[in-house]
Amino acid sequence: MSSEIKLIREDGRRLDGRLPDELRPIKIEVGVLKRADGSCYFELGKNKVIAAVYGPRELHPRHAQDARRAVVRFRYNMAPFSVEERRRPGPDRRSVEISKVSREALEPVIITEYYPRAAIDIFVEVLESDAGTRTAGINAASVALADAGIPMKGLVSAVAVGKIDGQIVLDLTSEEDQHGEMDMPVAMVTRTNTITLLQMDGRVTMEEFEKALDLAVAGCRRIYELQRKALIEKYSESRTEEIP
Amino acid sequence: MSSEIKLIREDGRRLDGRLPDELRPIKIEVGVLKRADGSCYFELGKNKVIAAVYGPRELHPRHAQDARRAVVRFRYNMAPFSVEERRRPGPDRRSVEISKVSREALEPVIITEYYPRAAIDIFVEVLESDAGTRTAGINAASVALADAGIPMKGLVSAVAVGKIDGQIVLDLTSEEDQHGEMDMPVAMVTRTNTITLLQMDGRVTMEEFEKALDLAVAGCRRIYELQRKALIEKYSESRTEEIP
Amino acid sequence: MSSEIKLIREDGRRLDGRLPDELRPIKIEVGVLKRADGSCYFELGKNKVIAAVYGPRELHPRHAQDARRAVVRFRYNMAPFSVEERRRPGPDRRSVEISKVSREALEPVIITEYYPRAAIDIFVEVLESDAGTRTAGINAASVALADAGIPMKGLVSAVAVGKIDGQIVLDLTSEEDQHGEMDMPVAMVTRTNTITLLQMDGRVTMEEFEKALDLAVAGCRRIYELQRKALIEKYSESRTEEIP
Amino acid sequence: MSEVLDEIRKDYLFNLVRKGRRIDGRAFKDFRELRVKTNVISKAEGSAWVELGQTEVLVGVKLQPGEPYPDTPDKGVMITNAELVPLASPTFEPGPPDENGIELARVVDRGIRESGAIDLEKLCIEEGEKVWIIFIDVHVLNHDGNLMDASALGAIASLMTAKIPCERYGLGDDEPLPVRDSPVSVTAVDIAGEILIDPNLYEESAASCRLTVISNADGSISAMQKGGIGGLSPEKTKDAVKMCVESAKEIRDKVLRGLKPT
Amino acid sequence: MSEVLDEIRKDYLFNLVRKGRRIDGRAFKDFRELRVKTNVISKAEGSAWVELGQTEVLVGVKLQPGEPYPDTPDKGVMITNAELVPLASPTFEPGPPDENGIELARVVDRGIRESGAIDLEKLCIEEGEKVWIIFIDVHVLNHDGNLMDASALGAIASLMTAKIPCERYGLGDDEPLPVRDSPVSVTAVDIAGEILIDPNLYEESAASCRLTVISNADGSISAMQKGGIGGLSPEKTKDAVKMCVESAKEIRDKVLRGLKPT
Amino acid sequence: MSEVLDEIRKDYLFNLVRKGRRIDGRAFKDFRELRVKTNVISKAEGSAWVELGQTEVLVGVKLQPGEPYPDTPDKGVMITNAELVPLASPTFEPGPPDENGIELARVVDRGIRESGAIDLEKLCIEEGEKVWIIFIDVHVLNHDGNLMDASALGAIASLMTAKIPCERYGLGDDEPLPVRDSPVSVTAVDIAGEILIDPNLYEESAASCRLTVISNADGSISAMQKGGIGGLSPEKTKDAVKMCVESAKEIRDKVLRGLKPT
Repeated sequence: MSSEIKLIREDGRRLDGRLPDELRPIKIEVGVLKRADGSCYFELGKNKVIAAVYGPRELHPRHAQDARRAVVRFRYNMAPFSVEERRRPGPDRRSVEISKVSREALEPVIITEYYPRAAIDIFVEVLESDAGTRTAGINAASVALADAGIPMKGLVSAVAVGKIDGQIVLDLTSEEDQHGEMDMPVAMVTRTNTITLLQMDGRVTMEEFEKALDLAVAGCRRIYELQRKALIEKYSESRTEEIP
Repeated sequence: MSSEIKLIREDGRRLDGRLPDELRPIKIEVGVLKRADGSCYFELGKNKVIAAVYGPRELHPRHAQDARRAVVRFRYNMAPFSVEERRRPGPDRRSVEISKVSREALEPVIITEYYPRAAIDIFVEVLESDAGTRTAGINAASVALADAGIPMKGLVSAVAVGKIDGQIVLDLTSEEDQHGEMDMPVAMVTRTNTITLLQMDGRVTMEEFEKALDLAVAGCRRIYELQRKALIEKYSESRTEEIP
Repeated sequence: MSSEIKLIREDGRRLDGRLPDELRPIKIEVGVLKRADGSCYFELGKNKVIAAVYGPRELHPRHAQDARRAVVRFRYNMAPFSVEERRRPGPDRRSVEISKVSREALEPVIITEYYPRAAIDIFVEVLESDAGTRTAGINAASVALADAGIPMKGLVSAVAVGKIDGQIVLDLTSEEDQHGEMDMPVAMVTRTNTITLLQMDGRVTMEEFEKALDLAVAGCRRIYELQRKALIEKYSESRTEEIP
Repeated sequence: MSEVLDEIRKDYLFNLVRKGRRIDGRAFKDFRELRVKTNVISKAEGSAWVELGQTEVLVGVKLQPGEPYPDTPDKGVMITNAELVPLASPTFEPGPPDENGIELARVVDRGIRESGAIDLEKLCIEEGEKVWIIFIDVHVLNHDGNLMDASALGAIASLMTAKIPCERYGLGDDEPLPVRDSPVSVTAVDIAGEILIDPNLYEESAASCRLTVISNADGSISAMQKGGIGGLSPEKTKDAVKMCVESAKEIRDKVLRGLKPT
Repeated sequence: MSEVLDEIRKDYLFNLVRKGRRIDGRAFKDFRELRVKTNVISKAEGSAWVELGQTEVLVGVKLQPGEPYPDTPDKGVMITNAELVPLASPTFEPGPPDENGIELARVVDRGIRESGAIDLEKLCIEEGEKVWIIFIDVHVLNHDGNLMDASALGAIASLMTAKIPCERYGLGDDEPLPVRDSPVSVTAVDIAGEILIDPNLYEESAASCRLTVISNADGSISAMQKGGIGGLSPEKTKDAVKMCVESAKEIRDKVLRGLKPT
Repeated sequence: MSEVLDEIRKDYLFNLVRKGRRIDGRAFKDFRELRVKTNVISKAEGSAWVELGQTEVLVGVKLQPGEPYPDTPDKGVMITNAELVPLASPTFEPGPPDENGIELARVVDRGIRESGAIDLEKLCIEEGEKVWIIFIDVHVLNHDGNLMDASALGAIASLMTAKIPCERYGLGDDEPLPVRDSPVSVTAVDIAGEILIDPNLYEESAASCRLTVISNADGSISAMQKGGIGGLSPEKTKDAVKMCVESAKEIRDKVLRGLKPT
């Protein structure tokens, strides 16, 4: 993962001009899909993802039901044209793993006990990818869950941190990920100060890891504010538009 | 799809000697398979297809049942040796599409309301192929349905029309299809004057399309007579052979 | 299948020093896996297989149940590293066939009527392979069934016989199988003198076949004694260790 | 229960149509509001986000060098796929395309292929060895009826604005994709004996039969596909085809005119 | 309900057999009426439509140039597949071959392969590069028992009448496929302790155990396969094998003698 | 019924943990008894049978020449797969790996890959043409919890004792695989707010959340993976990671020290 490419410039800024602890531009739109019970479009730099939530709804087959709570399902999927080289449709091993850890990042906040035997389905489609799609997907899904009216203990916010040119930085681009020394996606529930997703690959010391985790927590908090804002805007809008 | 090969000879006849509005030789045998509830062997020129009908019968899994009518299923399948280059067994995208449109060509005549929750299964195996297998399959399946005693509003008859050397002709051979400018399979219910399958690919004017459709209708009517004849022969035979 | 390699030496012994009617060394360990209801590790020369039995247990889906007896299922699987060239995981046609004939070799001794609607699952994993894995798997499975307490009419014992350098011999190695003229795996229930698996490929006369079958029967009897011994040891051990 | 609702809704639609009206107030021959935004995915060589009423479809076009088919060694290859992802409708399931997804992809493909819109011969890099492969991927985002027309429109709009990424593969400067026609798909349904253009989801499920006609700039027809378990008389079929071809002209003028790579 | 019928039917068969009779009046060692029609599919290099009583199987043989296996660079390749298509029986389901289809294909394959009936060395076109691939495809049309023998017979009859399509691939004149033996499969079942040859469907489902023996013109045996969840004593096994080899001679004389490409 | 038992068992475990105890008497930071036997499969280039309490995992490593990835033409290729075969647990089903098997294989893979333990550049045979492909296959034999650590340990032990089979492919004498680090996976779970190392099956199913940390000889960390539907505070996460790294050192000293090909 080491490289000869300089990823941090003389002025301490990264190749796209960001400071080490700076996020890429973020755009959040709530309720963009009409068929879904909840949905959210999320942009993070060049990443474009869209999440939809269906449910609580009936779960087939029956033996997959849980008598005590709703079953949460999560499907992360990349559009064939979302990456440089056209991707063959259908799940690969990477997307199966991402679907699993994303579900485990979100399930802790969903009050599944309210809906025994039901399914809550979360679908994330990656329309364009530039490193960070899994965290973008979790951010979108969390907002979509709220938009669907699913009772939650808090919003989940996610971001990756990494190490490039020996330095811990927030929110890697694809170029930084490729030539960097470490990548660590993190999701957390700001309200309860709980980390619900943590993955890492690369090679770092214990101290670097701790610094990276702190930076990720700070990043998640900033994203959390944007998620809240987007939801408030949507729901104050609608309050004026229509009486529920 | 255009070509340098002449497909219509000086005398106005086609390479196999047929006139533009002439069908290839047709052979129909009813009730050829003993296990099936109804069956039909159908030859159209070099095309050899066999259709079997099973049902009405129990439908599994239960959630696939329709409480108000029978579910009609149709599977078009080519034997590996039916084409020039050996075909890998199993459904490809083409046969999935043909199965769908063939089912939609036949379902309009089946009185499915008589058999709620049941399945009516139609299987067509292409044993040899020379352009026209989907229409041959529909013709065979329609007779097999009658042979199975499934209540129907009429027989479905099907044939393709095309454009070769600028002329609209009936019932394309494989060679004509390959070098021709248009191919249009049509199915119709003669009794009710209803078109139940219509597909087209190529490039024709509105006028050419209308002429082609008229020719297809005429072709279907001729095939309808042959289907009726085959059924009457079979059932007058059996009436002498055995008291039902 | 014929070859120029001499498989039988001047002194009448085979390349690994065995006499024509000699088995390779056999090692049997009973009850090696804790999660399974019964299990057995079986070595035959370099072949290493392990069998586990689960059941009688509930069978899903329901429509696969048999109201009059337990359904026996058998899965033979090779570990990817068990063969010279790494094997892609998952069933191939060979292992599907072996699973079928192995199940049919064992089912005759299982008193399935005691457990209507249940499943008895037998899993055989080949950890290392050197010709004879299907017979080793049947031997292991038979002991694992006994270890699981499944009521049986007898133990099933299996071995292959073959023809090399024109001579009928017992228990082929991989080298002998590859260069030999015939391979014939046989399973039998010693107690009832019943052959429950018989497969053959090669080219032999009727007389050679009869001689081969006799040799296989003798081989199965010797394996049966080893299976019994292993079970008796295990259960006399446990009797001192723990009161059931 | 939902079956009863289905019946009630169907009756309602039929009664409306018999009075010459549609559920959303349109005339029988009108499309819903239509928006096409191109170049929305920078990773794709061409892309179009189509909104047709509430139906939303995203189409992406990718080009890569690859091997030609043995029987057309001097022609590019075009591959069309459609994914009815479960995000787009409660009735879509994860998994490989079912018959609806396959039919959608194949009809979109035929419309473009048979019209000759793409000059595949210009996509040969080295005869018999290397040609451009065009992947047209239809990604359905919200299914509110008439996926066929939205997808076909997204496909041709993506192609008209796509560039051949020659530079990335060391094959010279990027070039526009050679597009020489603009096939437009128009779908009609039969409800209560009337022909309605661009059915929404309710209309689609109430209709006995669907007819898709893909026609070109010169008014010629390149593809047709009947769907659904009803039928039409030959006369009504001809009328429907005419309506579809007329309607295609309007759509072409309104949405496709002047589209080209940026 | 159907289980009760099964039991009644089984008892009936057992009682018949104990009296030395079969349900269709045959002797224990007799085949049902057998018809083999070759060259029925002109697209195939060889083909045979086999009727064995009401069991019907169509076998097609195709040849195409392709790559040899790395360990036999100078030999042709033979691939056998069997499709138990749902047209042939209410119990067959669509989908890839299940264990019955796989077993059928593999036993048919072994019979031909191990007998050495095909001289695979003569099917080498260019060592290590190009050899003839033989595809034997068994297509079952009506399943009334004993698919094994019908399929194996269809396979060898197709091969005996097949031509190598050299012309189509620019490799000279067409030639007959080099077939040098005529393996014949005969299947026996054990019902009530008796050995019956060529079981029909009822007999097959009532039998405790099945034994298939494939033997050659010189009386040698090339393949055997026991099936079913019963067993046989060694002595009875030997008797059954002898009966099968005897029966194979008759079938060979009756049906395969003189078959060659037209 | 089994749900009630689950709850009772979970309560019991929670109460134990609150008293500072574990069900099998271990301290929170202790591993179960651990045995690693290498070179158990002679057909494999490297192998290790790991027993971690009653959890048993067999890992085999195979090497074969093959093509490099286009973007790393001078590097060997490493492919890791895990099969949760139904022999190992009543809850495992036959079929391709599910999300648990895929996660297991990918985390094991990342630990080895990211640590740089294998010098992939030394596995280049001919740049851009031929490199060694390393297949690491995890075969789970008995699942009694913490498959992650057992599998990762089996993988590195197999690799450390593996030989490159140069001779078999005519590429000179066999050589040891170039292994330059010894990543060790340690998994912790949170039960009742306490961090426990190496959970057995009961503990695993009662835990709200799992954290796997793979660390190297120099104390650096190469991979982490949180699992389960609970979470941890940042502070507790840091504590858990520290415990895992500490524990890895012990395991490395006890089990991996001095391992090399025979």
